[in-house]
Amino acid sequence: MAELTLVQAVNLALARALSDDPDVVLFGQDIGIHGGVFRATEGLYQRFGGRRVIDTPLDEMTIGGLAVGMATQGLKPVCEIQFIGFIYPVLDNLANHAGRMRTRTRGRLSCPLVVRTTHGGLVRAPEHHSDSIEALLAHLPGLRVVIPSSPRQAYGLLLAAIRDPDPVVFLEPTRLYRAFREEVEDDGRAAPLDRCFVTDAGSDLTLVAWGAMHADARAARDELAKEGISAEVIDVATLKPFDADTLLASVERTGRCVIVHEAARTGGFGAEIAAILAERGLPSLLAPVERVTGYDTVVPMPRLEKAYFPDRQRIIEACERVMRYG
Amino acid sequence: MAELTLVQAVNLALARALSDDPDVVLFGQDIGIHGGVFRATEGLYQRFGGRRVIDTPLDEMTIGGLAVGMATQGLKPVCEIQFIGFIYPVLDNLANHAGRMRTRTRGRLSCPLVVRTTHGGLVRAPEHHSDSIEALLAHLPGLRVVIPSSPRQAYGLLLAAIRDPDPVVFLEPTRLYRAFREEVEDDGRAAPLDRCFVTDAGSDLTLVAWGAMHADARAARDELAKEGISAEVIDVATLKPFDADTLLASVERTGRCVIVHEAARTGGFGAEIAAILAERGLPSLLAPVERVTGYDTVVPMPRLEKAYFPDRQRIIEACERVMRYG
Amino acid sequence: MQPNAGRDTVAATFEVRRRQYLDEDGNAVADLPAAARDQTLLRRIYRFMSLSRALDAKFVSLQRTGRSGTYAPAYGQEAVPIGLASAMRETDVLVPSYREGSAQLWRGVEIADLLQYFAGSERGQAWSAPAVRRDLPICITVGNQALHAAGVAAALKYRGEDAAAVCVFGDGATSKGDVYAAINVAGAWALPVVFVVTNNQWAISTPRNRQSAAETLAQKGMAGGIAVLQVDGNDVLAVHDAVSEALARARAGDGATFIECVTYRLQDHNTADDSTRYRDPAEVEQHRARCPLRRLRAYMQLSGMWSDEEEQAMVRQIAQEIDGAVERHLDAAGEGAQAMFDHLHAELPAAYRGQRAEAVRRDHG
Amino acid sequence: MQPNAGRDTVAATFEVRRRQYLDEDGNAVADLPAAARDQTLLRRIYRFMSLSRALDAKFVSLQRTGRSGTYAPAYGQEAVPIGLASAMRETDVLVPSYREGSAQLWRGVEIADLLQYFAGSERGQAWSAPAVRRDLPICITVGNQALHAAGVAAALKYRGEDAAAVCVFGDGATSKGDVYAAINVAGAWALPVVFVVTNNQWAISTPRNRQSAAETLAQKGMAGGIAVLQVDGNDVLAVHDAVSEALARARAGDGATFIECVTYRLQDHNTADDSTRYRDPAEVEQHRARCPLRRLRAYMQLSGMWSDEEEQAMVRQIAQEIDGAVERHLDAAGEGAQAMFDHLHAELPAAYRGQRAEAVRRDHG
Ligand SMILES: Cc1ncc(C[n+]2csc(CCOP(=O)(O)OP(=O)(O)O)c2C)c(N)n1
Ligand SMILES: Cc1ncc(C[n+]2csc(CCOP(=O)(O)OP(=O)(O)O)c2C)c(N)n1
Ligand SMILES: [Mg+2]
Ligand SMILES: [Mg+2]
Repeated sequence: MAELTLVQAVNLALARALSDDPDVVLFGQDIGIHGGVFRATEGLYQRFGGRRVIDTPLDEMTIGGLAVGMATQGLKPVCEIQFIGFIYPVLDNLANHAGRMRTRTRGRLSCPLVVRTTHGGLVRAPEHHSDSIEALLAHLPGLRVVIPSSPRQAYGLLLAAIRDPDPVVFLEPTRLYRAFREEVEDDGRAAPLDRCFVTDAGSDLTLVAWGAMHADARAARDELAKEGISAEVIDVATLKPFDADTLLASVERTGRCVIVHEAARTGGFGAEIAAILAERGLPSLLAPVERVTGYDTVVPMPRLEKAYFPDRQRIIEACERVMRYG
Repeated sequence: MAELTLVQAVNLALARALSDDPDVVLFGQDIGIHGGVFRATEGLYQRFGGRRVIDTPLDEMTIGGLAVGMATQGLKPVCEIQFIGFIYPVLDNLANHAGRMRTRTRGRLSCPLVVRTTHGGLVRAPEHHSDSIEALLAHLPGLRVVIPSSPRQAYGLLLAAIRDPDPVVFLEPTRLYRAFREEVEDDGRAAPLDRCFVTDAGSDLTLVAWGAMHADARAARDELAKEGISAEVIDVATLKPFDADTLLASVERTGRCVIVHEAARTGGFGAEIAAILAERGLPSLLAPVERVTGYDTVVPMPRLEKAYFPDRQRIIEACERVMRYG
Repeated sequence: MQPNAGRDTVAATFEVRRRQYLDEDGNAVADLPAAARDQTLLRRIYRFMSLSRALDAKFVSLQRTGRSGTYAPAYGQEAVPIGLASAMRETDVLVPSYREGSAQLWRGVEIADLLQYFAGSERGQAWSAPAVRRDLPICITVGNQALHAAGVAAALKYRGEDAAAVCVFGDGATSKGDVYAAINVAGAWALPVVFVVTNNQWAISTPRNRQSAAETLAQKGMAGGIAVLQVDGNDVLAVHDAVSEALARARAGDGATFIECVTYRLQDHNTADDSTRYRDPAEVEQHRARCPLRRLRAYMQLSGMWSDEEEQAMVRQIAQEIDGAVERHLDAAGEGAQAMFDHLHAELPAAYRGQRAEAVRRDHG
Repeated sequence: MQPNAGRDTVAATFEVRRRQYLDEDGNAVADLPAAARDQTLLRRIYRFMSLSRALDAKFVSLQRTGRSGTYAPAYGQEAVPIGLASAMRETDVLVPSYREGSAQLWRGVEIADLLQYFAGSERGQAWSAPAVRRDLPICITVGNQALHAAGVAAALKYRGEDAAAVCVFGDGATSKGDVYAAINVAGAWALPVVFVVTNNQWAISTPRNRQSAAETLAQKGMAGGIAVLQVDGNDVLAVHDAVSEALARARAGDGATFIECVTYRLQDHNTADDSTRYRDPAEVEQHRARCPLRRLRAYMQLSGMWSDEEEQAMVRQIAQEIDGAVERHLDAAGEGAQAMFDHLHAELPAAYRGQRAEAVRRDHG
């Protein structure tokens, strides 16, 4: 078993999918001989050839439209958008076609495609490279939205996404690409979609996070433990469809909930989670829900980015407020 | 003073803006000699000429990109997207440029543009013509998102949107275009942006809605009154930035809240409103918040659309549940 | 730029060629292709063009009487959908816009399906006939289908199939970034796809000249380095022949073609439109003489392939066929509310079961 | 399609012309334009091309030592940004991508601004010099700027200004739907805009030939019916001349032009890239001889406009200028967290005041 970074785990899952299923085709900008700007497809062109690992012209709309067309014919396109800030031209096809093709044809055609792209910031990148628009994607019917928080999750969830018979947007936290290693077995086992994972049990409050923020939430948990506060951490993993049961069961036990995300506050996916608590978790709530999020501003360029994104300290303070309440 | 439909009020505000400000330019598909597929620009080409009321080639990306470029040079482009389902290619420019130009240049350039489009369903239209994606727009930094619920609001809010020095997306409820008339004075007075309106006072619960659903909420209120339930109705009007104070003040009085929207449930703007209550309104809440929304499915074609959209009956039932609670 | 002999050299030259076989009265203006002598083919072509016209009238009248929804007739441009459909094989894949119902019928979609669709039900696109099983559904979002067709072609090529995709869109659609992107990738990847532009001169109220300063729409294909051709779009022989040739090239691995069919939209854009608001009825009148049905019928009658008696019989038959279908299928029971959830995903995720239950409960309530 | 004399006629013909004045050694290959004798102009052009090259080296080394962020050098393609900037008037508007820092400097942006920007601060784009006050900022999203330029041009035309927009993007960008859409509307509306493609043969790892099967990139302009030209992009005289001519046409109301400048990216795509992963160093070597600085200098020395001594003095001067700017501005104090909110809207909406207060509190905490 190998110790892999998240980007290597992505690479491993892609290689596995290409080996297992002749219908899997990879395409995107610079994913061929170059191996992708983050090396997620490194070596795949060399191993599987230019028929299955294909560089596209520089147009995201092209990538989205090709994926839809190919998927209707039963291929399993797995395409890469180089950075999430360039995904907007793909939304037309995701919203108007990928998520609707099965409904529109009453099951005659489907769109088993995966769109992979980066997620989140704090990598000192230029403008547009640090966005988190999972909430936009999670509002569109017919799509799954998945985001791993570790190399192992990346491997298992990406395999699941590729095997899923419907469209999945797979968001890879840029900051985690090389942040740490984990043992990842290339066992071809998919992780379950459509569910959240309680990664750390606790009794005083529930900390909900996804992607890179999951590590910050865990770091906050460690600090809080020193103050005698026991936080349960949930890794959302599949944002849509959202596993409300795991959330509600946890908050029923803890009575308190802090939600963390990098995306702007207003209309972020944290709103959906808080809304579910306001609807179905009210009797459990001993304190107001808190969201620790990016601000409702443009993500700043690198010199100010630290001031924008939630960090351990902001999470801890929110947890402390929630614990002090009432 | 004239009794106008909502679409006539839009037309009146556009005419007023064109008269008042030589920098206002209208463009879009078929808005010129044709007057727009809904007649929102009827007569404007004839009155203000082809220099100011311009038909574009059939490409929404073109419309969005032109608007950004024109706005940076100080014009006030007011452009029409024929139906909201065709707005996706405009998101690239809204998210990556319109909402960021001022920040990116530290105030040197700005984007005082307005994108007008339709909103919502129940008009027996083909696929893609009945969507409500206000939540996507409201998540993007630097934009305002405005939606009128009556002819008078349409006139005043559209004038405000055009005069605003920053980008505004203005959503016009298709179902209300000709649904009813109201006296609208062409007094050039803008309605205030960035605030919600309590349109009907009440004491037992707060009903929050926008666009066409506002009328359904009011109809539900009338029914509920017969049962002795007094509902306060809030017309959100500006979704982003959201006026939480009006909401919280109302729920503080009523202790109960039902939110209504046509858009799909998950990640709809109702989630943001419920989240604000979970964060800042918890002590007031006597019952769980309820959202009455479209389902997380594709909006069906006309034969099934009635089954999809919230209606008076669904709103009433939610209110009754909330009143029965606890 | 102004050519300047003193300094500039020529880097590349291009031409757009134009194809036409029959004049307005059905007389040959060029050497006719073999298809022109294939009586069985021509009779079928003429029958489907006639069916298209009759069905248009029916849909417009159903809409007017509140029995069907918005409908976009193909009146006057029937040579395009039938010309291209008749050039396709079963194994080829059709990627249409919303005005090619007749091409879909040719390939095996049933009148009943179109009735369902335009009456507002997705069921109208759950086709099962062999040729249409993998055809793409109607595309309402103008131009999006161009990249879908490129993707379909990429899949056909990937699998080494002896087949190609045929994509149809209007003059207005050629302004869309999607269409250009599709041309470009079809060229770069040498995809087996034929793009057919139905240049009917109007995109709702916007005339062809306001869409683009390009002298021809065909030349848009040059931007992606693919083969281009302009065709008289009211001459079904020319459309059939051009698409046949392009399909043969595509299947042989010789890449994509962009074909502009020049025709004219004789009616309103759709049943919600009133074209007198924006175009001169005199212009429309001028184009009536170019009617593609009239032209083909004239040719067939001149060559002894068709008679007035056959015409009358066919008209009767078509009317019966349509009326029968309308009677049997228009008022078919609707689907229940659960249909919204049935095909959202292959299997409904647990998270949505509550919503489905609510929808079903209300439906029966 | 195969031409077929028996049936097809010619509907339209096109050509792409190519312009070049100097060969690699600075010798004239065509009648020279007047600018070739304008010593003041050429010395300024040469100085800015040299400044560009020196500044590239500085930014790469600042990045390597962690003192600045990702940077995309223009090494080897300096004739394009300086050729076009030198053709513009103050009143024209520049709409760049991310590789035209030198063009921005020519127009009045300061080295200090570029330093701020690439060190990661938006302040670097708050320019105030007259010529750049309304220029568009760097566009990171490839190709989006093309439609912005069309919009800028529409605004200039709307106001009847005697000015035009100049838009720059790469060979990769020509695949984007935006760029086509911009060409198309520029043609349809006869906009005063000049599109300049810096065809440096590579888009990160993707070679020009994989972007498009089009024989030239210039011909993409034909899709929108605008004027097109291919230029030797390492010949600054040709670039300057072609853009000057296109600008004159644009200002005179004669519409848009699409100019392909053929050059070569001699370095990595940017400081995060390692081009040895995907391209043959031998290919790069072949292109070194075509260096645009070498060519202009050779021409100037041959015509007695430049000497080795002047060269040495200029190199020293430029180094001083750059080092001085780096010292003064690179470590300028950062902005406080409130800067995120300062220009979100003209005035901060009440709804965000709490967020600003929190950000400011944490900033000082
Ligand atoms: C992306 C998109 N934008 C706008 C519309 C609204 N619309 C429907 S048909 C049409 C005109 C299409 O013109 P053309 O491409 O020439 O096809 P035609 O209708 O003439 O067959 C428009 C603007 C749409 N359906 N999709
Ligand atoms: C819309 C978009 N997609 C992808 C990228 C990532 N990216 C940055 S530069 C680049 C290549 C651009 O190539 P080209 O247009 O030839 O310009 P060059 O870098 O060669 O100057 C890519 C793919 C981007 N910035 N924007
Ligand atoms: Mg048309
Ligand atoms: Mg390049």
